[in-house]
Amino acid sequence: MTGLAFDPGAAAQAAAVLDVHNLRIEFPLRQRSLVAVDDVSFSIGQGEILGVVGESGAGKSLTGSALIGLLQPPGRISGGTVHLSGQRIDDLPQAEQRKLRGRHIGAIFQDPLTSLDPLFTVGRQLTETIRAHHPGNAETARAKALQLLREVGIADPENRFSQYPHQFSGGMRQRIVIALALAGEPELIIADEPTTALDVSVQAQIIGLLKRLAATRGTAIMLVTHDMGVIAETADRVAVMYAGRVVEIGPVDEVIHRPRHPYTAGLMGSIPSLNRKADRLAQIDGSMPRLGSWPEGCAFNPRCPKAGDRCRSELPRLADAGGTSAACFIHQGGTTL
Amino acid sequence: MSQLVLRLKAFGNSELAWRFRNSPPVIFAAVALIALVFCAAAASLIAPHNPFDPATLNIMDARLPPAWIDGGSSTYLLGTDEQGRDILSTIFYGMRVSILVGIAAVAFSMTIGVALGLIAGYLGGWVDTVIMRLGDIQLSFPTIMIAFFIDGVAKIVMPIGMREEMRFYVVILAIGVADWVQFARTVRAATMIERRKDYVAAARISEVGNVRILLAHILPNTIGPVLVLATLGLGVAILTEAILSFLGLGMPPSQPSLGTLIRAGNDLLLSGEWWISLFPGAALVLLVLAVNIVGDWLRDVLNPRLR
Amino acid sequence: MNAIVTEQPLLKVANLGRTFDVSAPFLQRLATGAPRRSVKAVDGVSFAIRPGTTFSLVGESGCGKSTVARLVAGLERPTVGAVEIRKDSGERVRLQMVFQDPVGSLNPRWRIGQSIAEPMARKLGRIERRKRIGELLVTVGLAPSDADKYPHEFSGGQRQRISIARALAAEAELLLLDEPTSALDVSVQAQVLNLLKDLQQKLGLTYLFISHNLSVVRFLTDRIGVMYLGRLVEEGPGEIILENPQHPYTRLLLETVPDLEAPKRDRAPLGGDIPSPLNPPSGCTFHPRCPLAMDVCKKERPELRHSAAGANVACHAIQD
Amino acid sequence: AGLAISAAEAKTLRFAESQEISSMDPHAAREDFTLSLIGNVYEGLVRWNKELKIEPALAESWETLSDTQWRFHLRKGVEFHNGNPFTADDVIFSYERAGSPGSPFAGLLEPIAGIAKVDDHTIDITLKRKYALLLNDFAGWYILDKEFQESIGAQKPLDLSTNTGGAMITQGIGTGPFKVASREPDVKTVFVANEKWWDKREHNIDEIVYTPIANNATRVAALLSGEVDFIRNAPPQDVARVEGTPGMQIMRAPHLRNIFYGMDQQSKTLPGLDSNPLADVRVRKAIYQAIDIDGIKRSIMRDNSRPSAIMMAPQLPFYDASLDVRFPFDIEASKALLKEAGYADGFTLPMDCPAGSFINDEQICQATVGMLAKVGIKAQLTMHPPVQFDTELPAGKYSFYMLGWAGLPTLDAYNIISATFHTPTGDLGAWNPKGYSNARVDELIPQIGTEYDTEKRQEMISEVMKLHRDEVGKIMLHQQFLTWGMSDKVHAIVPADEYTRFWYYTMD
Amino acid sequence: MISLLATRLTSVILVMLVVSALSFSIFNFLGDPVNNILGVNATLAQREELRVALGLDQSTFVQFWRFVERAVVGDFGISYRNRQPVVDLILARLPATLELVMCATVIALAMGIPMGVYTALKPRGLLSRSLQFGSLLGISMPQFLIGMLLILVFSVELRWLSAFGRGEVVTLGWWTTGLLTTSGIKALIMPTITLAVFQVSMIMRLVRGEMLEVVRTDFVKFARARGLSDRAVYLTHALRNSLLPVITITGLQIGSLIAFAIVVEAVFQWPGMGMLILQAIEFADFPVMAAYLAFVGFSFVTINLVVDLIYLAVDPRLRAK
Ligand SMILES: Nc1ncnc2c1ncn2[C@@H]1O[C@H](COP(=O)(O)OP(=O)(O)OP(=O)(O)O)[C@@H](O)[C@H]1O
Ligand SMILES: Nc1ncnc2c1ncn2[C@@H]1O[C@H](COP(=O)(O)OP(=O)(O)OP(=O)(O)O)[C@@H](O)[C@H]1O
Ligand SMILES: [Mg+2]
Ligand SMILES: [Mg+2]
Repeated sequence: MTGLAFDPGAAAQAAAVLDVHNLRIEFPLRQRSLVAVDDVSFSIGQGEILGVVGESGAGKSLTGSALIGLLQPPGRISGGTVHLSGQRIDDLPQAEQRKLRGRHIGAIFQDPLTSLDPLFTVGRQLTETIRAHHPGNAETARAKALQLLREVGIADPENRFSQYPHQFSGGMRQRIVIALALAGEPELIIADEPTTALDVSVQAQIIGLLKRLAATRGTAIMLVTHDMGVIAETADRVAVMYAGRVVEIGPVDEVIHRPRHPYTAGLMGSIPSLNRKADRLAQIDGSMPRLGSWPEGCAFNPRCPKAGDRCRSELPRLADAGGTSAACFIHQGGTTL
Repeated sequence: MSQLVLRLKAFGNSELAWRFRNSPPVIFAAVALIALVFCAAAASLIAPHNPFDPATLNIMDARLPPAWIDGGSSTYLLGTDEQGRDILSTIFYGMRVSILVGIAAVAFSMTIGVALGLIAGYLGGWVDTVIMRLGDIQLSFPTIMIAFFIDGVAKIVMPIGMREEMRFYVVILAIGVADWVQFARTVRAATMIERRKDYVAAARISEVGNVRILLAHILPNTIGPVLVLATLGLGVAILTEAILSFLGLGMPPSQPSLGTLIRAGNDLLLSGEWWISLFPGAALVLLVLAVNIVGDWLRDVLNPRLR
Repeated sequence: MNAIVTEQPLLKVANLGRTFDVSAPFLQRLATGAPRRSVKAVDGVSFAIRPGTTFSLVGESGCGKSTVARLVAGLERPTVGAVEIRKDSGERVRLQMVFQDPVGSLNPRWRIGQSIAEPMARKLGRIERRKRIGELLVTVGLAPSDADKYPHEFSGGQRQRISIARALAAEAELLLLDEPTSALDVSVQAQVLNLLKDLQQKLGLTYLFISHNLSVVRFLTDRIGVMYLGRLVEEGPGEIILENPQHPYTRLLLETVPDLEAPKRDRAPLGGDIPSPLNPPSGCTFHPRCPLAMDVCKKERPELRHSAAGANVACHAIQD
Repeated sequence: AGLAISAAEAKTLRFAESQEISSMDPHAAREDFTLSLIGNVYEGLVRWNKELKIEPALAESWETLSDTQWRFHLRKGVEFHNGNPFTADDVIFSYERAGSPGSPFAGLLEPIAGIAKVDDHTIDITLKRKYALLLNDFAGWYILDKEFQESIGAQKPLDLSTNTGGAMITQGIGTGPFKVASREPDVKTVFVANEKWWDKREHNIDEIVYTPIANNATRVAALLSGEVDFIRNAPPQDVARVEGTPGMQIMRAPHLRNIFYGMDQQSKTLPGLDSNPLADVRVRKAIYQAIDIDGIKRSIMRDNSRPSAIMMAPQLPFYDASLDVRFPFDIEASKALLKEAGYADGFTLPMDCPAGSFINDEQICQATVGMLAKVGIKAQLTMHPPVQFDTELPAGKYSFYMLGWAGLPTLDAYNIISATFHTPTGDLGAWNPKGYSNARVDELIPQIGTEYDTEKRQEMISEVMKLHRDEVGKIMLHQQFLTWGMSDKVHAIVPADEYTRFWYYTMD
Repeated sequence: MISLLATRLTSVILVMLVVSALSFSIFNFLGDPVNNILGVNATLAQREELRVALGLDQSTFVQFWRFVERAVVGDFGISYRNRQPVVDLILARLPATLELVMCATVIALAMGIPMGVYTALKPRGLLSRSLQFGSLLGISMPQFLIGMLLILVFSVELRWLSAFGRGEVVTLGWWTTGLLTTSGIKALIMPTITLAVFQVSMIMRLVRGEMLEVVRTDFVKFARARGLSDRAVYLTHALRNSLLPVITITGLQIGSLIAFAIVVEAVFQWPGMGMLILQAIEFADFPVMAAYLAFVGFSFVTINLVVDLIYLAVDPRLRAK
């Protein structure tokens, strides 16, 4: 490892670490089946950080869970494909999927307070994870665990090794969660709102850590959040989700400053700025429809200022919109907003 | 009116109703429970005989086997006991007493428990400490010991003529007293959570009185788990009464519960007159089982943590 | 920005302090010889809000923002200091509060009409009351027919609107807004922020606004108070604080906020976590994390002083 | 091998009953069960034989020197289980011990003024007054070894307040046919045959293992499953089952105990009424005639009872069969009597019964309620635990109650009538609270106690019995039967006093 | 640790005070032992004399004071029925009941926990459903009914097992055990089953409920995301966390087992404390009743303390302070 920053552009062109194609997630309920995520496609390259944003309930976490094979039954992947480093993984049997978890795909969840088993020492949880993936004796596992703790910035790892989760602060616990996610040396980490529960000053530290990992280890990271600021700071590319679909995806700069989809545009407008005092915020009226009551056509059409008849009957698909890809008919002819 | 229809419809479409329709054992248990409760409630109307009108009893009809067995009589479908009482009718009447005792005991412990739980949870501090410590001490004495004690005190305190009549209340007290702690703990925990919620703060800012906050705001929000506890408690209470009867502390023979019937029949278990104890026993197990199945299901369905 | 800035303050908080007793139970202390422990959740906070303006409190989790609001609302008694809410006429000021959690702030078993009606004047008749509820719902952007629904039928943003309607139902002049938007999505947050701003302009309301999000504060506020471990470390007009922060903590805050406009800044986030309020550092509580810390910071608690920049700052390193 | 053979030959009788022996101290308790069982370990000067006749035991013979002076010649060559010889000193020691204040036997020995030792095997007993039942009483007064008692510090009967004599709980030395081998209270007591018993050994039992089993059903189950050989009191409902089981048998005999309803005949009013109907003999007779005693016998007692008219079992001396004739069960007559007495519409009657003191007491009382209802009397039945019943009944708290009386351990009518016929005064009529009162009866009772002449006694006893029957002093029900269940390998005798005299038993 | 002991100690004192007051009211309420001691033929004077000797004639307050005074030093007097010091009596009966209760608890845990885990992890299987129904049946049947049916089948009909008592027992110091002889173990089978049925069902349902909740927690999800084997996830992490509340309930249950042993002992003539108290009540044997109550209260407090200590050992969060 050279310590040199990875060039994300080049990485994306190289074989993608993760390639998701037309992913569809269903909840078979009672009589009908609810489609919670549909037609989601994206890929992440080595060392790349893909931000996934969207309102609560847009399907961000579901997508993440589906990728690590931890959808809660009766939820299931009902369409599309997922490739990890070129190998298809969505149709693997349970036992095979389990072997992927931790070893090839790591995960970080939102709440560091509840992600660790309160009854076991941090060291025990680390070594058990390491030994689940790499043969070796207790000694080497311990050495590796200490190394990991050091890497995520825990001071005095020898002492901390034998402490219990409740003896750590929130930020430190999230560092340990990250260390655990790294224990199997996965190519991909799915980080579901890793900073939401943390204070701003701590949040910045964790973001810094994630960025450093992507750069030094070349780990691909899918960073789920609804904080645009975090995305802007961290991600290389960003996918905007709305009602179970990706409505826009592209390089972070483009999406933030030149959004192509009316929803993305509205989203950006409604974020108050720190530097400028606005009189009014540009707001999108209404709220995202709940799962199961999505309107016909484009799911955004009832809130969209530019909706036309076509939007109410036909579903726009993700297509190149110049700079980014957007799922909006406005761009099907090539016009920008 | 249409409101009611709407709400009924809404209920019909609810998660609860759907889950209910899709669990055959629960439907079965609920139907059985309704049937049993009906038989009990309407005992005086539908029972073929009134076993507790002594003037109608004929000792000549004693110990007849069930109708389908040689020597049985079609007037007494499930046979008769040593006094010549119709077993089927005594079961109906006995079930009525069992259910009444159970419900009253649960209602008693629920009232006390909910009230104390609300007060402890809302006021906190030493009031809470005192109430909960009291609960701890209470829990140090198993139900049976408490029942022995209350029973003993009642026997002495009450004038002789009233003992038998008051038995019903004594049994209720004996069973009820033992169970309030559960309710109090549940309600206290729920109250401590609810009282910290913002809607309570909003009410306090709006200068709503403490009593109203407790009764109108907090109580309705703690009642869900209480009802589940009460349903499950009902099964336990009915069983406890049966056990107390077995130990001679339950309902007297003049107002027999299922437990009293089983105890009386227990002496006949080896005598070949199995119907005298077996049928009331089966009725008891069926009743409690039905209550438990329904209660268990309610708990699973209503438990937010299991969604 | 308001015409009536010269008026007497509507809310005045002087040297407010609140200590919570978090000791172990009496017997346990007796047995272990453990001392009483207490948390100074709020310590010597003073500020004033003029009618029709917004005062914001910012700071990280646990710094005492909500406690200040609860003290002002009368939900807690201050350990020291006083809260004065008075109009010129000496009349009592009606105040209401809007809370952070859209789920917990409405009684889930009550129809929202009932919830809104709760703080209304008792003398109102049934029909009048219904009419007023309808008006209020329209004011916050909902329909009068929504009065018969239950909270769970509304989204988070809608519920915050209902809370605001409830606050307005009391004809409150002072609204205590305790992070009213932090549980909401940004698109919905914008709706609520706009609504709050509209209402202030239309009804001349006074806001005590609490948030940890500086961008949101900037949008709404006239003055800002920055809190750290129960104490006000910097206080002054919004523009000055945000554009020319003096206190190192305020600077730290501003620096760590991820920003859309200036991404990929080379930030050097401060190490260390917020100390436990149970045993706060001596002197200036910020000194362990402070880049400017001097010897005096460990011993002496800095007082809030007027700084050259135009704000009040509590820092030994800032000269006036 | 020798061991195996002797084990095979050794006859062990495994015996179960609902109660527990309260103590091995024969002077500490006077309940029948304990006295019955430890009567195999200890002996009195006289004893009851198979036919319930007095026969010599530790005394070989006796004569009256005067009306108040008796001389007893003690048996020679008798040894206690510890090898000590039995002498007059032991008798005097036992008299002083049993008669000491606080002992339950003080009352029994009260007529005795003193015992004098004539020689080692002769004693003279002086009475305070003429007393007819001295021998009867002596059958229940057991003789202890003075030396042994002193060696274990049990010179006085067990005293609860000071716990002297505590050693007697698990051990005891007597002269009887069986020795105490081991004892764990409430669990198991083992007796073994006394090889050096003075009497000719008729029995072939080597060992008796006694286990208390309180629960009726469990006890019967233990017999049916072959875990015990012998239970006293197989409940009537299980008699058929036991008899129907191969290898099992039921031995029946009438018990001395008569069951009856006692009544408050003294109070002016009964609770809830403004009169006392029970004071009227017509009402008492009406209740009597409303009870279908044959129905009870058949349905509840399953033929294990004998309806009785006087409170005296035929097995007792001075029984007069001509008196034992019941008023017939006759509902019409009963109604007519009630009408005559002014209670044509009946009345409510508080009724109190013990739960578990007598055979099927609860069922009998319930059946009575039904029968009384048919003549318009609404009986309000309360069942009481025996301990409470036995406290409240003598205190006169009940108006109409069930009771049973056997006349144990004296086995004489005097015991019965003095306790239950006499107007309650002092020690007499203790179990007749507010009950039957007749001046003639009260006059005759003390005379019966002192009359030695059997003919005169018979006359007086018959007169009392007849008066009491005709005035319906009690409502007599029936005489209980003993139904002892056992393996058919056991050959027992079933005496009317329910005593287990194992020295008459044999086993195949 | 010390604080824990201190809190427990105060509750011991509290419980004991309440117990002594309660027991004492029993003294005064439950009737008169004199008849039972003296038999029906005793004279009034003798009754009175015994009453004086037992102190029953004195004022309630004096009696209470005397009782407390002696109870403090563990002297509960002498049983009216067995005429032995009550403490000896209780100690003699203790092994029988404890053996029964412990066997039932061991069975309950050994069967209930695996059954609970299984039904939580495979809720839809046929076996799971049968187990769940069985557990509902288990909490719906009164013990005495189970006991009587067992006796009917296994003693009376099949003649396999003993209907009463403990069989042969071996004495080890002051302890007696039936676990070392065949007849002792045979005698133990039916009472233990009778007592354990309810407990097995309880524990199974409890473990199942806790498991279902724990399995949904973040840390279990995260443990799976780390790639741990199902065995490690469910049997190490999930189960260990599920068992915390089980410890408390098991503690409480052991207490109530001592009470329910009354019923079982009555059915099987098991010579334990349950029989003792039943007979004491029948006999109005106050000293035994009072001592029994005190014992039950005391064992509850002790069990609670043990539960707390186990918690302390298992849950590191409690060890912090
Ligand atoms: N187990 C489930 N059963 C039914 N619906 C579910 C389940 N899990 C999630 N959903 C639904 O799927 C949709 C997407 O949920 P998801 O958790 O992915 O949202 P999200 O984008 O992560 O939102 P948030 O920002 O709140 O975490 C939501 O409408 C949610 O209600
Ligand atoms: N009732 C209470 N008892 C004990 N401590 C309390 C209580 N209320 C608040 N505290 C403590 O006081 C401190 C300040 O709490 P407060 O809720 O005011 O913080 P906050 O700034 O509103 O935080 P957040 O951003 O998380 O809402 C915290 O350390 C908290 O633990
Ligand atoms: Mg999510
Ligand atoms: Mg707060």
